Amino acid sequence: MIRYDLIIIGAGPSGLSAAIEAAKRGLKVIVFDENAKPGGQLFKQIHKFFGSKEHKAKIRGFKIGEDLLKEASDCSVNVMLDAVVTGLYLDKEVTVKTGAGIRHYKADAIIVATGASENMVTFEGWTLPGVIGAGAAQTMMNLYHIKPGNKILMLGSGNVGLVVSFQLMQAGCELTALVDAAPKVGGYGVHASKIARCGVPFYLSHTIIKAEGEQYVNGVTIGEVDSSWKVIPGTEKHFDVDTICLAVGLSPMSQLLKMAGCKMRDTPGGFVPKCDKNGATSIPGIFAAGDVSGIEEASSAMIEGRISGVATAEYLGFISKDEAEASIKKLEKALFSLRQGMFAPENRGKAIEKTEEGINVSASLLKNGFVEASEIERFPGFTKQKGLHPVIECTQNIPCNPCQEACPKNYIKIGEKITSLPTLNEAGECSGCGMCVASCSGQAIFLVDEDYGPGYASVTIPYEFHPLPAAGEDGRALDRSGKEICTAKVIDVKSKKAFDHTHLLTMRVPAEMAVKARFFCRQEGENE
Amino acid sequence: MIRIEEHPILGKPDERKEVAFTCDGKTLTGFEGEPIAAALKAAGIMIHRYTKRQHKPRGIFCAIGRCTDCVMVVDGIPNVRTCVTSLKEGMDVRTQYGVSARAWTGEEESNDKI
Amino acid sequence: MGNCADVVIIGGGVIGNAAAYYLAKKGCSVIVLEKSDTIGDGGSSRNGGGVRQSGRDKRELPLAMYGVKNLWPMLSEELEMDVEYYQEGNLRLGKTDSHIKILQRLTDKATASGLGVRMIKGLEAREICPYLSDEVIGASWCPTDGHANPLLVTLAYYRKARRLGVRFITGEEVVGIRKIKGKARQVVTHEDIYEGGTVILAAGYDSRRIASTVGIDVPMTQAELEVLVTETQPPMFYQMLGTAEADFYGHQSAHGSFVFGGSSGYEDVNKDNGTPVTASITAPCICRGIMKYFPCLEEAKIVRTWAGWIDVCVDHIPVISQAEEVSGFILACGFSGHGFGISPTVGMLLSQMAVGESTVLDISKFRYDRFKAKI
Amino acid sequence: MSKIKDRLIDMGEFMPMPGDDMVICRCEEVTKGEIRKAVHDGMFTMTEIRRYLRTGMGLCQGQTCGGLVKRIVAGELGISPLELEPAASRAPMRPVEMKVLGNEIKEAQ
Repeated sequence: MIRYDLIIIGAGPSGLSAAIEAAKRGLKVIVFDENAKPGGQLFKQIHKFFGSKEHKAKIRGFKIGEDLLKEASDCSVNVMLDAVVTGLYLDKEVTVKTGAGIRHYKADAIIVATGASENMVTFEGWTLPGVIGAGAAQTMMNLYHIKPGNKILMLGSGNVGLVVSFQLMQAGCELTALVDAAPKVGGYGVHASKIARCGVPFYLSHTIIKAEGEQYVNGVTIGEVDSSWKVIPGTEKHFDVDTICLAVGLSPMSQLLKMAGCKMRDTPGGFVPKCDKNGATSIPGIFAAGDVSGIEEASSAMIEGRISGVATAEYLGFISKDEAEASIKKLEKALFSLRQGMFAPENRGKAIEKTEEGINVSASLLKNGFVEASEIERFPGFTKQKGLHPVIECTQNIPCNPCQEACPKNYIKIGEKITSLPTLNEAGECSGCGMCVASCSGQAIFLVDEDYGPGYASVTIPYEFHPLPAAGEDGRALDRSGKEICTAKVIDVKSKKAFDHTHLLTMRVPAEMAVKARFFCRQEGENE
Repeated sequence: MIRIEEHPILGKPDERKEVAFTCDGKTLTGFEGEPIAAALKAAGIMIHRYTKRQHKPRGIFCAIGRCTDCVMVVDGIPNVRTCVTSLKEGMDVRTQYGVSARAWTGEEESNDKI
Repeated sequence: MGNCADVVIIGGGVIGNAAAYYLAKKGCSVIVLEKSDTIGDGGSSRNGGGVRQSGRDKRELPLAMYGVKNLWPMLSEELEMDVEYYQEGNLRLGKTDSHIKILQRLTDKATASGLGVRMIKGLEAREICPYLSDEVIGASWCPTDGHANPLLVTLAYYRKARRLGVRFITGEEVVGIRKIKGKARQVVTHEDIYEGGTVILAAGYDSRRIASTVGIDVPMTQAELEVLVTETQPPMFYQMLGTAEADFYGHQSAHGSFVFGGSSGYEDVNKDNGTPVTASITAPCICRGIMKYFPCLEEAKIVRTWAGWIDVCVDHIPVISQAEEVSGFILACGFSGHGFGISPTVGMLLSQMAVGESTVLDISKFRYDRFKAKI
Repeated sequence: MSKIKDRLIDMGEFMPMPGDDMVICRCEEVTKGEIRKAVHDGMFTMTEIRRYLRTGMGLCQGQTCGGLVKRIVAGELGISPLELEPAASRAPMRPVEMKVLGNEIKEAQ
């Protein structure tokens, strides 16, 4: 029997993180992953992460994946790919399918970090080719460079639905509509706003009635639902689409833990193992980390992984209890800070009406995906002043603070609590470097100069589409809702390594549009 | 164009080797090592199989080898998950009807004991 | 609240459900108590589905033959549900001379008991089942044997009995049986007490513990059984299959999956974690066994494996018996891994015993008090 | 204890509903109506439904439909889906060819 100190199942964010912490403490570790590439979801995440420095904020998911892999290889973690764990048996035995055969492995500790799988929703025609999971869309476009479709309707306004919608547009697909049966946008408002300002309509309180087509999807009908989720007759709307993308939540992929005999519990968020705070299940030596023990963001999964890696090191006597506790305490603090704010696990399903600062949240943001011009002024990051200055349209308490870190002038302030809304220090000034614009994972920071020559203002926006407009190009400016409001001329496009593929596009618009213009559209009907 | 030639974040795909394969006898090309499903998608093929009971079309659904909806008959073997099986030169890929590559004749309902 | 019935049956497996159905058909009121939350969660859902006469102990053979003749062919119709019964014969395969000797011995015994079974050569075996390896040199062939879907048979009896008003209570573990005025009458669970004019005990291995509460012991033990299921294959053959050395047994089911049981040789001593669990070495071993006889199945994908306990009586035949010393108490347990094929017959016999009719078959060989010291 | 133990509870007559012909288990093509009907036929647990209708017994082993079936069964029984135990998890976690499963490689990598 091939034996290790620790076997980790799943080389995603939590599995790799666990492997690193355990290996650093001297454990002989192997990680199995059924995929051809390691990193789990990280390599499909091309957006910049939220959080703070310790959570790898403002770094794109796939880059975090690369960093994790390097870290793992630096501490001699053995990652075996195309290795399907087929079973978790008594005595902590794992059977692994590799190539043309099965191998048996044993370990003194096992960390199950198998992640999650997508939930599904049914409607007439949901089995037609062209109806796909959001994960499928990400896999096709971000791993295999294939557009999942040309005209796409997204169902689901949680973070996955929002993030994938934006990625679809980045891949060159047309996003026809974003639909959710819930009355409010479920994910981060800033993610929604990036899509809305490109002109994508949001249909909240709507559901898919039917996917149309005989052999594959060629259209979709949606309808508005009442408070009991029934379609209101007469509200049907049809769209010509070739693809319907489903992003209706994730469920822990906990089958191995169940097979092993771990005590499980059923929760609204899925079937999860009963774990202590370090991920130890009811079977001594079997741990669970990441989404398999409850769905959260990849950032939390990485910390959970690290915690369980430290916990196994202690369990197997590689470090003392005190050492483990010290490390875990630090990690718990980082985890705790991620679990703050409006989207904290304990706030799931709750209607939050005011920010921590006591400001009424934007009703339009939750319903339409964008903050109305009339609402934006009440948020502290929005200011009007002389000269070039940042306008921060960050209106929800989410755990994120790269903008504060990014500003070389210490002009932007979030403070100790990373969920606080960013504000501008009274005494500060803006150098116009644009680092805040590029480092805002929510693309919610703009540089505005209300007085860019007579009658004009300049607005600098983050831009992550291809092809990149050039300075001098004429086009139109769109407002937060994606509506064309005026002509605009590109006056500058900045691309820097430090911006990490977020280009800073500065456009000149009529002065009165400075408070409205938030996106640049190149040609008629081509919002990218 | 279904293939993404240049991506604003990911740039251009790495150089890959183009290989020929057949789908239902028709010669197509794809890139070696990419999932069969990706090559088919790039070639505009949406339907991977027709189901056993209702004879309904199916295609890519989860794209990560879990849902098994995208299975086809590959080199004579049915139920091959095309989304996690790498494309190789000369592969013989066929639409799957029920569990075989034989298209329906209209007779099978009576045999299909459910 | 209506905890009284003419008959209380302990165990909602195929035997208990069949008995409940035949009793309800006779007009009896019946309560069935099942420990698991799920009906038929013991050996009834963990068996290969063989409806065999060949290879049976000669004491059990009449029960099997009676069922194949009188009950199985009409069962789907009677229960108003397709139980996927196929009477396409049973091939027991051999590849070596010593295999053939084993098969010949079994065949001679069965023929002596009046069963139509004969030895055939490899060529004929391949005519019956063209997918067999060329290495098969002979087989025993019983054309009247067959198989059915045990999951569906169990649930079909349950469904029909329920329609006839039988009260099934699941998640109800029986603690013991209590005699009232010298007669088995109360069945005590963790939460309740049920009363029956007659109590039938058909609770698999648990029967031993429960029977002992009225001072009766059935000498039996548990053994593990493991089965694997393939993905759906095109229809190939519908014979029940086995081998001389019992490396594996199984069949192709109605929807196309192959269901094969087998062993690694350690089943008697396998560990569990409270419920029967598969061992990592068993399924690979069964696969190797199958491929030796059916090389054409090597590409078939295994989608599922499962394990179950079977209750094994010390002499490998069941106890189907009134316990005269405990009036009103009937035992039906210790089926030793071959209870499914005879379950309709046993259910019917139990219904006859419970209402005091004379049984249509002689069941004296299955008495509960047949176990004697060897000297 | 909220689990339904008594299998004779009154669920009312089975009434066909719009959407009954919708496929829920994609692999085995089991419809919503068949699942609802099975509950009325006395199949109250995920395991019974699975054995009765083959939901989740196909190639994907219920990884896609598990939650959907649960919601329908719970709805029919008038209980929360959380009260229904999911069906057992069984090896192999992914389909494995017989020749691969039968080939146990002994030596270390």
